[in-house]
Amino acid sequence: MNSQNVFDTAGPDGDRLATLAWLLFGGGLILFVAVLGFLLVALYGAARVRRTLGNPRFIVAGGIVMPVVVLTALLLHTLGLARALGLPMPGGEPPLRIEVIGHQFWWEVRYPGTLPGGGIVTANEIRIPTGRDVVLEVTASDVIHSLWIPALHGKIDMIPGLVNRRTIRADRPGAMRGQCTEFCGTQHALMAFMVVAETPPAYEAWLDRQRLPAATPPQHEMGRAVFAAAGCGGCHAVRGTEWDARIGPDLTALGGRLTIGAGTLPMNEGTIAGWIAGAQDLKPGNRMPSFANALDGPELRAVSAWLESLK
Amino acid sequence: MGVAASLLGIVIWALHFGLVYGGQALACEVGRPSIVMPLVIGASVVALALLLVLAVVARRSRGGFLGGLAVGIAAFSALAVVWEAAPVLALPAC
Amino acid sequence: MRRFTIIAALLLMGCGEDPVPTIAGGDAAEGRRIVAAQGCTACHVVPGSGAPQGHAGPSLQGFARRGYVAGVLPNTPDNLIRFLRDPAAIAPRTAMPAPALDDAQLRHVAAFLVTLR
Amino acid sequence: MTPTQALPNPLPRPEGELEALEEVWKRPRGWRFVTVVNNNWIGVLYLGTAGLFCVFAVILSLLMRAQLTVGGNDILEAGTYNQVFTVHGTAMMFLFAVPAVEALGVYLLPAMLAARDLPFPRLSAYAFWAYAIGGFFFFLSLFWGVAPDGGWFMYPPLTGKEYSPGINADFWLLGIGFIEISAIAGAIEIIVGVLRNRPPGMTLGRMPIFAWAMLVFAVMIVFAFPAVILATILLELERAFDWPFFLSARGGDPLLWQHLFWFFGHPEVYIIFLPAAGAVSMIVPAMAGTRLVGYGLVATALVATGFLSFGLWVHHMYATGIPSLSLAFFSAASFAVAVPTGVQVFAWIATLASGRPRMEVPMLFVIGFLFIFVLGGLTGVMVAVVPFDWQAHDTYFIVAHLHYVLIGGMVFPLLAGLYYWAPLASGGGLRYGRWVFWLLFGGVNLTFFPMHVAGLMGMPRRVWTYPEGMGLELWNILSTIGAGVSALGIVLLIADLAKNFRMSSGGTDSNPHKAGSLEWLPQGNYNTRSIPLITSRDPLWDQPGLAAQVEAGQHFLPGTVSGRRETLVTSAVDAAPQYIAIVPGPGWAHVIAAVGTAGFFLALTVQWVMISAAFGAVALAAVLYWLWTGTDLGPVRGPADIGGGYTLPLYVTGRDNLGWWAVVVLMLVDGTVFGCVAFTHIFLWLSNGPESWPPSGTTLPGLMAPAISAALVAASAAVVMLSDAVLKRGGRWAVAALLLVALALLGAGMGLDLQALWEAGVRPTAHAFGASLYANQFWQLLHLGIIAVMAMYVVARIAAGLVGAVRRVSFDVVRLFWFYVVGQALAGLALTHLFPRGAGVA
Repeated sequence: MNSQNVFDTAGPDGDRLATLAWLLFGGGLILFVAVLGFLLVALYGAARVRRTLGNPRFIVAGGIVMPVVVLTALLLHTLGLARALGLPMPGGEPPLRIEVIGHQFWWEVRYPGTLPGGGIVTANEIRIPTGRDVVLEVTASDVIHSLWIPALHGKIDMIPGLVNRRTIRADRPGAMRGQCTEFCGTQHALMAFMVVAETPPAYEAWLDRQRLPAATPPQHEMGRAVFAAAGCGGCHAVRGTEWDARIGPDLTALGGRLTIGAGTLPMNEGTIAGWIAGAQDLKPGNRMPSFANALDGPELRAVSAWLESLK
Repeated sequence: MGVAASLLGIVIWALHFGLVYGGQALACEVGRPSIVMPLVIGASVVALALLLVLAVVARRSRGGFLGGLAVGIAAFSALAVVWEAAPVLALPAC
Repeated sequence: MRRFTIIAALLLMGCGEDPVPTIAGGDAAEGRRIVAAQGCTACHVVPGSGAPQGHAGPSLQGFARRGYVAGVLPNTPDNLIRFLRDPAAIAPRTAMPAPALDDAQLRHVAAFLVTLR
Repeated sequence: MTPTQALPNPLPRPEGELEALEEVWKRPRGWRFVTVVNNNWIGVLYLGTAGLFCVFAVILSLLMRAQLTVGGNDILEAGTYNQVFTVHGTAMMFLFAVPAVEALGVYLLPAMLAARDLPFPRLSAYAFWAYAIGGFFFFLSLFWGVAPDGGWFMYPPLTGKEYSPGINADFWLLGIGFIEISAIAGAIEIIVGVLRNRPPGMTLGRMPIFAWAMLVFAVMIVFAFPAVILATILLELERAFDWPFFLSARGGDPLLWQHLFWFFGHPEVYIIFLPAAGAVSMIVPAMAGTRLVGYGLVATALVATGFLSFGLWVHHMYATGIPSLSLAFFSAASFAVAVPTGVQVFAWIATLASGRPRMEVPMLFVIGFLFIFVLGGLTGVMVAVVPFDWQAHDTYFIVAHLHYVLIGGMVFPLLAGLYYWAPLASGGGLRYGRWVFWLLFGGVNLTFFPMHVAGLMGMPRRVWTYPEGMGLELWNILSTIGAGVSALGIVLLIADLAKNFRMSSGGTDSNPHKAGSLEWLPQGNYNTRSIPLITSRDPLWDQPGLAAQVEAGQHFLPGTVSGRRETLVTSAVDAAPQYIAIVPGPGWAHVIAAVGTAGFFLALTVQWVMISAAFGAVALAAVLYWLWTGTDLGPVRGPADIGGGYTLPLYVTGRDNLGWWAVVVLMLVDGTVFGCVAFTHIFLWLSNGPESWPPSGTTLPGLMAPAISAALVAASAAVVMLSDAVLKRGGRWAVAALLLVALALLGAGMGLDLQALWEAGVRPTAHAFGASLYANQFWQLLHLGIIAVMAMYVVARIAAGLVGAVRRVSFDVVRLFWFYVVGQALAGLALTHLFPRGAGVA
């Protein structure tokens, strides 16, 4: 699940890029061996062969003709590939649109049109259906970030004031890791996310769950009260409650996500508690304060239990 | 002939590069993608013709070392011009 | 080579002086894996695992030498497992939520913890 | 040619000739050593300082490797790690790589060209001191925790005031200031030196390849550095005065920085590589004992690499969302630049094949260079392929690639050069070369090869840690071990230098490698006793007895004719003798100027404005003193016989004068900066869209005011022309008065434009439109200030009787620059007032 390997692909474009990489490595290896072979012959070869290599025509053949032929072929191949990468899936549904906004140091993910007059908002996790083109519309709220899901496609930068698009498609269900690849400040290293590809019915079911507002059964009333008293709603939104701030991630379905802290830790009640208590220990420099001094033990357990129950 | 001729190849390449890159960016910005292909091909044909003339003149003038340098630079420039123009045949303008 | 063997043997004997404690049905290696997968480092410094390391809870460095679990129960394997199963039942004011682990997993975790000397 | 026949000067030489030469070129002793200006001493100091900074930066890299050995390590915390990698990258690029190759040129060129010295020794000494002082403080910033932490590429908005509120980013922006100054000073020195200080007979076609490489290197600096100069000015203006060039909310564009930075940053790689390649082209023939095969091809390849490398800056921006056709242009341009590099590699192989290579230490490093560099070049072609780069970009694959290219392409040739040329600077050679080579060759490959794998397994760059479970552990451990091995190699290299390197000019055997180029002639502080007449590309092979002739004083200018330091100036293409230039000797002025310059920038960083101004004033005063006493000495004596039937003047004015050439190069630098100002304006216009440029609510002043401004500015040039005519007829006070009038006209023209813009309500802080216009104003007013200083300087010299109808180099230089400033001002007016108006396209 933690794989971020370029060759561990999950979709057609990822496959194409992996194939391209192998092609380049193969070609590069041949050229490397050839050049070193020439060098060895030049140093230790038979006198007759060395005389051939010592001719200026050898420079023209090896230094001009060979690279021109090889690189022209590579250029044509690349151009063909560049076309293929942009093509929509033949006969497929219209692409699904998902907006991803980079923040220092987390990802806001929006699904426009999934709710009347808006869409569900999650964080640090992109859920997509398999077998369908998905257009990621990416931008950033503060500094430049870059979105990279090596299993599916290459990077696309998230630049404030600019919306970039990258079309991805997963063929097979599964979870894969992605990460920010443009240096974005102190905790650039801890700005990861998960992509979960699911079969279309499973995806629809997930979407339906996400559409529901947050519920607070009686056993979690205390957690909700702690959330209110600690001022968490000053930064976070929980749909179905009075809190609608957009500074930090939307917590409506926090417990259903795979990680907390943008890929820093696995998601469970314990790590939620640890994150709330010591966000600055776990990821120094991120914008969430540590609440260890503000909450006592039972309060911390109550609020993390409530948040964990939101799925 | 001489130093100026050698530098001329560079100038032709630079103008071609600026025109192709800048022209494409401008055409896309103002919403006229259709002019990109004729612009790039036209500029490339003109650049290649100029480079050819330059190389022929430099060769005929027996400019010695600098003449050879002029021909070589024209050749490298021509290669760059051809390669840089090639993508316009394969990719959408904007 | 022979000198090497002797040194190695001495080193092994050194380890042997302090028998590695065990808990029936618990596998320390598996426990270490669970601790990592569960993200216990969110609150505890765990020897041998890297950042991120939280300080909301006590460090687990030298846990096996600690006298009490949560300052309440004598540090025996059974008490440790009891505490891990539901910390608040033992220490009502604790900040530690109950880990979502079954009994077998808790045994592994405990087996790992008692190796931390 | 037999030794006695047709040599420029006959034997025996007059008594005392050599002693007089030695006396004039004597090195200052004791604590006065800091006043030394001789390029062979400054070159060694320069190289040593660059090496020291390299070691500092290597120490930082070891810290990083230690931190990354295992995932989740906590040797360095995130904030510290970011400072460490930023300083490592910045120092390696700006404080090591460029200065080191520049130093190599400063050290070797006079010897290779058999020149007494390069034309502006004080300029290179000044550049060295400014760089050395500034560089030390740059490293010290780490200890105060104020080192820059935004990456060596410094992308805004992360490096803008909002996200980098401390002075860390300012340390980078201003710290780079003196590196820029010293790089450009060095470039001027090298361009003019290579073109005008060659020995008679060394036509362009007979220049050593290293001189070709340095010439291309210096020309590239002239065109590449202006982009980063402007970029740093713009970002500092944004940080200090809130002019929004890069803030999208107010019409700026973060990508503007990336275009400017990489327009510098990509050629930078070749700026570093070409001199190293030039060095290899000198070492390979000497080690193989044969001529370089394909000299013309190699020279052409150097020039082609130089200019083609300007066409691929977007290569670093493939993921920024630029349309795929534009990316493909740059991808193709990246392919094109690979070809001339291939030509050089095959030329070296052909040369080795046609000779009898000796496996000495320099040769080992050359082979190591070929191995590492070819691998780095191949991964370079890979990342030129857009879709592959989308995966590799900003991962450890790139870290591996760039270190293969830079260590292979620059460090190994530099070490080959160190072991090859050490006998030139040191009495004895170095001894531990083979061990150093194998440790470094093994260490570098072990460090960086695994990074290719780590990158493809998903390890991004610039991360202070990585999680377990991504499979990165093995590769990182290997890299750290490799770093340790490399460090051992470096320690051994330092030991070798400490034990076996003793600075002296020349050993007993002046040509230990039996090479063919002129630096292996017998050397003194004055370089060669006499300046040889050259008839081939490999004079020491083709002109038997040359060393003895030169040593005996049988070639040109065997002594000093004026009793001062002199160097022979020849024509740029054919190297025909033109005149004897007097060059300055040791002095304090340039040292004080360097301290002032470094102090100016450093004090500005910590916002001590008054202290900074004081330092600036000291620097300016020192520079003026140095110009006053060291330049435009006038015809101190009449034409002198240098031998071979040449009687040359010691003073020329006009286009043949070296100062004129230096100003022309400076104008190219300035013009390129202005070109970048125009690019900024046009780029932001494109990025905002024509309809919001100017933004609604902002209007430009009417055309009347700029028209008057243009007329005043143009009139200023006309008055300068008039003053030239008056000077020719021997006028003195009238010239001074006319210059002051011209200055007033220029000032009035520029002031009027500024006032009109302000009164029309355009403000630099409101929107990028205003910021861009005021950036143009800033650049023009900076030139007004420079012209004001220049004009007052000439007026003062007129008053002192140091400028007249004959002695007029100062005047000519100022006049030339004045015309440039006027032309630039007119272009600036057109950019401000005509461009957006005329651009109602679509």
